[in-house]
Amino acid sequence: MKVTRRDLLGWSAGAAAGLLFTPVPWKLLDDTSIWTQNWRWIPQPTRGPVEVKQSFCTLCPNGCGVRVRMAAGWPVGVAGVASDPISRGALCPLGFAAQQLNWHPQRVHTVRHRGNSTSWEEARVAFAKACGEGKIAIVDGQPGRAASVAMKTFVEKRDGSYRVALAPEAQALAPYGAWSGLGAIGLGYDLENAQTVVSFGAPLLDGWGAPGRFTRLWAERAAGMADPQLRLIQVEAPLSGTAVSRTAARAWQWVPIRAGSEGALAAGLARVLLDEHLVRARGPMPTMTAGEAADQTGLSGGAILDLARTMVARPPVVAIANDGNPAIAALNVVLGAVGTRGGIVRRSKLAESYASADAVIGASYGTARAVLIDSTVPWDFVPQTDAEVFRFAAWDGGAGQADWLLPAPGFLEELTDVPTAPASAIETYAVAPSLVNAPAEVQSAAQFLGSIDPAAIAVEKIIHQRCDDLFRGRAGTVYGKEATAVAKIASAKEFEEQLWKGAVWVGVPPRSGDLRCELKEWPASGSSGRSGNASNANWSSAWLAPVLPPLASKLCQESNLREAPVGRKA
Amino acid sequence: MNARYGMVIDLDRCTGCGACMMACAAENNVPPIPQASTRTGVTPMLVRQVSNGMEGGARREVFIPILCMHCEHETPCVHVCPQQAVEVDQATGIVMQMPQRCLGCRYCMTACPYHARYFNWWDPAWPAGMEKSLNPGVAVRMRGVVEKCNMCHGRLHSAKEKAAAAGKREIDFADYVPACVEACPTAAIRFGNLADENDPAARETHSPDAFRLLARIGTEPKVYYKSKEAWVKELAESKSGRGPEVKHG
Amino acid sequence: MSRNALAAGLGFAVALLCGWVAFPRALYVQRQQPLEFRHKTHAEKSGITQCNDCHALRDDGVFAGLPAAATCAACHAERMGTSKDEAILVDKYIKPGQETPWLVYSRQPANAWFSHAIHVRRAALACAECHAAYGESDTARIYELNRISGYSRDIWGHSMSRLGRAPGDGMKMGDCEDCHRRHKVEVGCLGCHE
Amino acid sequence: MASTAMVDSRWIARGEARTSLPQFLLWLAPWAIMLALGIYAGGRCLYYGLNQTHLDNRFAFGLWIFLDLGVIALGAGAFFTGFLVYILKRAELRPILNSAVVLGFICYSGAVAVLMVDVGQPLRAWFTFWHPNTHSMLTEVSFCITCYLLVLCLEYIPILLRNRQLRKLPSFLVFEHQLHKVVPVLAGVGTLLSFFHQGSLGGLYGVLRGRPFAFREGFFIWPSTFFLFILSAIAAGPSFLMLVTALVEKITGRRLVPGEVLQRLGFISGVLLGVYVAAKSIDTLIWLNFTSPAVGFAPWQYYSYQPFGLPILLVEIVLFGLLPAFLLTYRRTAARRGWLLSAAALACAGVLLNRFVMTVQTLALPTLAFDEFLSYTPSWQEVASFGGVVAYGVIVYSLSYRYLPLYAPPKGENSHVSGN
Repeated sequence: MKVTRRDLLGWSAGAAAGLLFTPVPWKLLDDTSIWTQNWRWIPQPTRGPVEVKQSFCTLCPNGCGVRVRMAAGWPVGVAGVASDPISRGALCPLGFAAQQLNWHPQRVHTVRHRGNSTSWEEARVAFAKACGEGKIAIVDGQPGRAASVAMKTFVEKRDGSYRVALAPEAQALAPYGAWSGLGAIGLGYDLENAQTVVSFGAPLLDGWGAPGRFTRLWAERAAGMADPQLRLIQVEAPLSGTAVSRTAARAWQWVPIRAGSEGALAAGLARVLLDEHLVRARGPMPTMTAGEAADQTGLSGGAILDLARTMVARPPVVAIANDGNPAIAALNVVLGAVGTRGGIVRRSKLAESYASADAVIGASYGTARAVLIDSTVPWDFVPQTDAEVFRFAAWDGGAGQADWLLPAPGFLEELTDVPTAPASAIETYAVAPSLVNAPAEVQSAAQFLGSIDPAAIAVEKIIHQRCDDLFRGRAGTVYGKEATAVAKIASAKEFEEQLWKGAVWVGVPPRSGDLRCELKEWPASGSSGRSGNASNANWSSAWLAPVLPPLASKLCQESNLREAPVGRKA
Repeated sequence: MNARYGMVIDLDRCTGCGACMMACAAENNVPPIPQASTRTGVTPMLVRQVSNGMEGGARREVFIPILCMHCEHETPCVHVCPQQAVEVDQATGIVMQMPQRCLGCRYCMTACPYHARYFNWWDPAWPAGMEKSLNPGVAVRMRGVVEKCNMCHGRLHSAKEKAAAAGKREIDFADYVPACVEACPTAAIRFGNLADENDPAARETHSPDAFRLLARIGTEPKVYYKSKEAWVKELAESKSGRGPEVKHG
Repeated sequence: MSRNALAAGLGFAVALLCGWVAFPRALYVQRQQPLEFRHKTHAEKSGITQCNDCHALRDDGVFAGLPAAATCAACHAERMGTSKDEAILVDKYIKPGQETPWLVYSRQPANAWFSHAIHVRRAALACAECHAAYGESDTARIYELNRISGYSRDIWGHSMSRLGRAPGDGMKMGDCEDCHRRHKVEVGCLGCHE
Repeated sequence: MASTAMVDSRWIARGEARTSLPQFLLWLAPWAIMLALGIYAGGRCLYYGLNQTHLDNRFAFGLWIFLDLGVIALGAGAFFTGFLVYILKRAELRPILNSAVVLGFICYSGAVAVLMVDVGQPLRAWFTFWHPNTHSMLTEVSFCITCYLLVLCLEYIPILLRNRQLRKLPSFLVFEHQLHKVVPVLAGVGTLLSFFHQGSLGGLYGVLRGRPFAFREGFFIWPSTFFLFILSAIAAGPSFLMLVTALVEKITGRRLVPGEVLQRLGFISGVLLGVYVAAKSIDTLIWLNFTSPAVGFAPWQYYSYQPFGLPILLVEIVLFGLLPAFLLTYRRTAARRGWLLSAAALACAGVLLNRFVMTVQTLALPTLAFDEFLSYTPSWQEVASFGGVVAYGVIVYSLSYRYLPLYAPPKGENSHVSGN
């Protein structure tokens, strides 16, 4: 029999009806929608046991305590540690996404020599050769660590030079170091006891020192108070247009001046303070008159006088520079803020005997044959030398132009110790155990040197030694779950164990009078190294994060809150 | 006993550092999409910078963290969603967005006066290997759905589980702290159960300095703000509509 | 007219046949477990009687799921028999310290959050209420993967029509909701979704 | 070619003169290209996601939603004419009925197609029917539009089956005969459904208490916009019908319906438009003086942002409202074809402008004090898909006109039986 068109029509009508009585349409509807809920190309978190571990973030010299949530052995979340006396539970924005850094596209994975990838062996041979041929220099970004000691002993054996790159907070203290002959390391601001703080462009509320330090002080003693216990006066030029920096925006008082006239204002203020006898005559008389200062800063003479009066109205007062500007240091001398409570102080030196450095990075490298730069040195630093440069780096944030680029351990991949944070008034010491196994291809500078000089002491040993010394010093307190005086701790072993568990050793408070700066005449206004204000891009101290975690770049793109840091890849 | 979780954000304490935004994004596995802009990104917690429009020493700026306000009454997004992808959770008062139910019509986004809802314009993606750093407590959202602040419900889950394992009914409140609250270095964001009169946060909502954004609309947000500065309080009710000038990135 | 009806009827029948017989075979792909596992034998021979002897809660209350190779190694550090599965277990997984890539019948997607602690400790539900009597099973049955959704067939349940299912057969959201309704436990979306 | 022409002619209704096949294809070609481009653009949006558009978190609705609201308003002619013919027994409108149905079908199917591209997860769209949120205006819209689209299909089928070739199938004839009996019922159902979704489309914005520019108080659960949308739709629908008819007459150069039909449509349109304008004005006054101030929004602030100044409101009410209402109802102007049609055009423009204001201006205006006034320009993908829908409409209508008796005055009820 012949199948007609009509039959086909009837058949398909029947089939269509029949299909409705099968699971086909309904199951397909259900499964396709489930498919859209679990698209295979969408990354899924790893399944596995979750545990919380404690260590310290060493991306910048402040070394804040971190509580790290680990899933299946990988860090998946970072938070602060409330019991940590340095950070007091606070972290900078970057800290909260630091767990991403180890997978950053710019992570350095291979040894590179002038752009071509090569082996550790090659690098080792080249460096050993350089050591044989001439003087070497090593630059350290976080002085005072066990690794610093390893590096220092290595250069001293070969009478090379050991340099440190100071954090901006510490750079600002350099003049006092020079005038007192104590060196920049070991000095700090006693902000905890200050009542009036005059910041000359220092981003006090935006990544100055450990985020948990001044920001917390400000929040507790100033925020939202008409007459705060801690008066923050921000002297700073406006940012582009009418915008102001975060610190200026939230300060008790903002004094807008012409960019770069911080030194002039400092001189003007000192002049007024002395002329008006607002301070007991101390220190040098600036040559600059208040009038000249007014012209340069764009403030009225009256405004400068008012500012001077406000400054001394609520002592102790301290002026904070954003760079090594000697004029502002001199102003502190005039204010009598040097070596006194609430001013610039000299820390106890129980642990810091290790930290002395030959020179800061500014100095010339003379005839150095090779310069080794530790991964802790900021990315924008390129040594002014034709020596062969060995650059350790976990992330390639522009360090590529060094002759040798050497992959260093990333976030929480390396055991290190955490010395006192820059500009801190109190000495601290902590141990930051590594929580993640570093990839096979990375090596720290200390390990590298150890592989060249068999006599070198391993970092673990040095840390053990320092714990031992601190314990035998019997001074200070250990802040773990609760605070315990070192004197009350039974054994060096117990002391060390506590530190390995994340406790922080805190030294004795500074004594006034330990720091003296005799200054005959007003210093020639030093060149302001970094400009007064670092714009809202300021990522904590510009020191931090060579390469931003993707979430930080996201914050830059998707909100108006921060621009991508200048000169750094976002 | 039903909780009503909410927040009080002290704007006088906010320095606009952005830690809350970062912690929020990390906790909730928000993807860092390179193509995204200020209007196509996903920022469940977004800090906005507003100035009083003055210049020189008289200029004041304030940072306002904007997140889902978890409106209690006539919740705009809940009413408009055609397929119940949004609900006010009875037990917690959290306004809950269900990306797996959402069909991406974006009607809720037009309904929200706070612009606290975000659409996933792109497939989520991370640099190779970085998915290992994803938080296992929160599912990654797919392209084409709306998301917003769910008050770190992942943390609420772990708190519940911990309580259950210990044989307790109620969670230990210390176990449940949203990421932004935990992250704020100045403790400007306080989180609490507004239904509990003894809760410090609940008490703060009664302070004369406390206010809510667009309260006149009558949606009873459970996110309060606090400031002693008059001009900041005026921002709450957008009287003129043309508010103070906003900083552009 | 009758001829039309005949044609239609034929079409109807063919549709039913395809829909109920061919379609399920096409939709699910069958997978073998890496090796044979007998709950029964373990219960009888090794005196492991409680489910949570192997499937335990961690201290933080999170369910550990399938036991890690280490747990198996407690007994199976060396071959305990001559079966080829024993050989696979010991040589392929335990000795090299590899986890056994079990195919989990009841695996839910990442967006579903289920707390064993809450259901077992607080609500005191028996494992079988959701996992049926798999604890007494004498074989590691075939794992069926839904080609489209990527789910295990156990989520939908074995009857395609989902009618007259045995308790513990099927783990769709609706099944959770039914049980919650029966026990009068109110949880919003937030209760079970991430 | 000749043979194809032969085949083609066999499909054209007896006694109907149509242009030659080549000329017809020539006419279709550009539209076909436009449609293809639209499909490509839509495909991109489905495959790559909505990042293909220039929509964003703040401008979550854009050109497409405007298109949906627009065409659905214009498509209202379909149900309303059906309503007039079958329920109110206005037989004189019968000649235009088929054309109305086809137009309605085009508008609604087009709108649904665009919606499927506009949502981020079309494969989950059915959740709306499985887990409906009964409080949501959008649920109401989805249900009504889907159902009404089915109704339109059912209304379209008999017209389709009147095709010269298809009539040859007896079973189809029977089917059509049966369908024809229920058409009045369908018209009734359609009217009901349409009333509801036209309204709920208005409600869509009226309920947004978060958007004081759109929010309106209302009666029972429906905000005033619910009723305004119904009114404006049934006012503009007939005008659109007139325009299309006139356009077809112009293109084909043939008189399709008696002039008084158009006039009658125009009169109905005009009267309704008048009512609408009155209602709209009252609503606007209430909103400006009570609703909006109540939530702290100064009445005039909405119009302080260019280009959405006060003129836009006046244009909508006076130029696109009062004026056409007058022209369509005043005997002297209504008698003049030119006046009649331009008035109809104004009326359509009015309803489109209203939909535009409701969608775009609502989103552009700030709500928080520190919001900016936003702008948005659609991406080529959005524009192309928009064009695709237009092209789709033209093509479907052209084919229907060529092969179906769109304007054929219907013979007696059993005429089609005598057909074979």
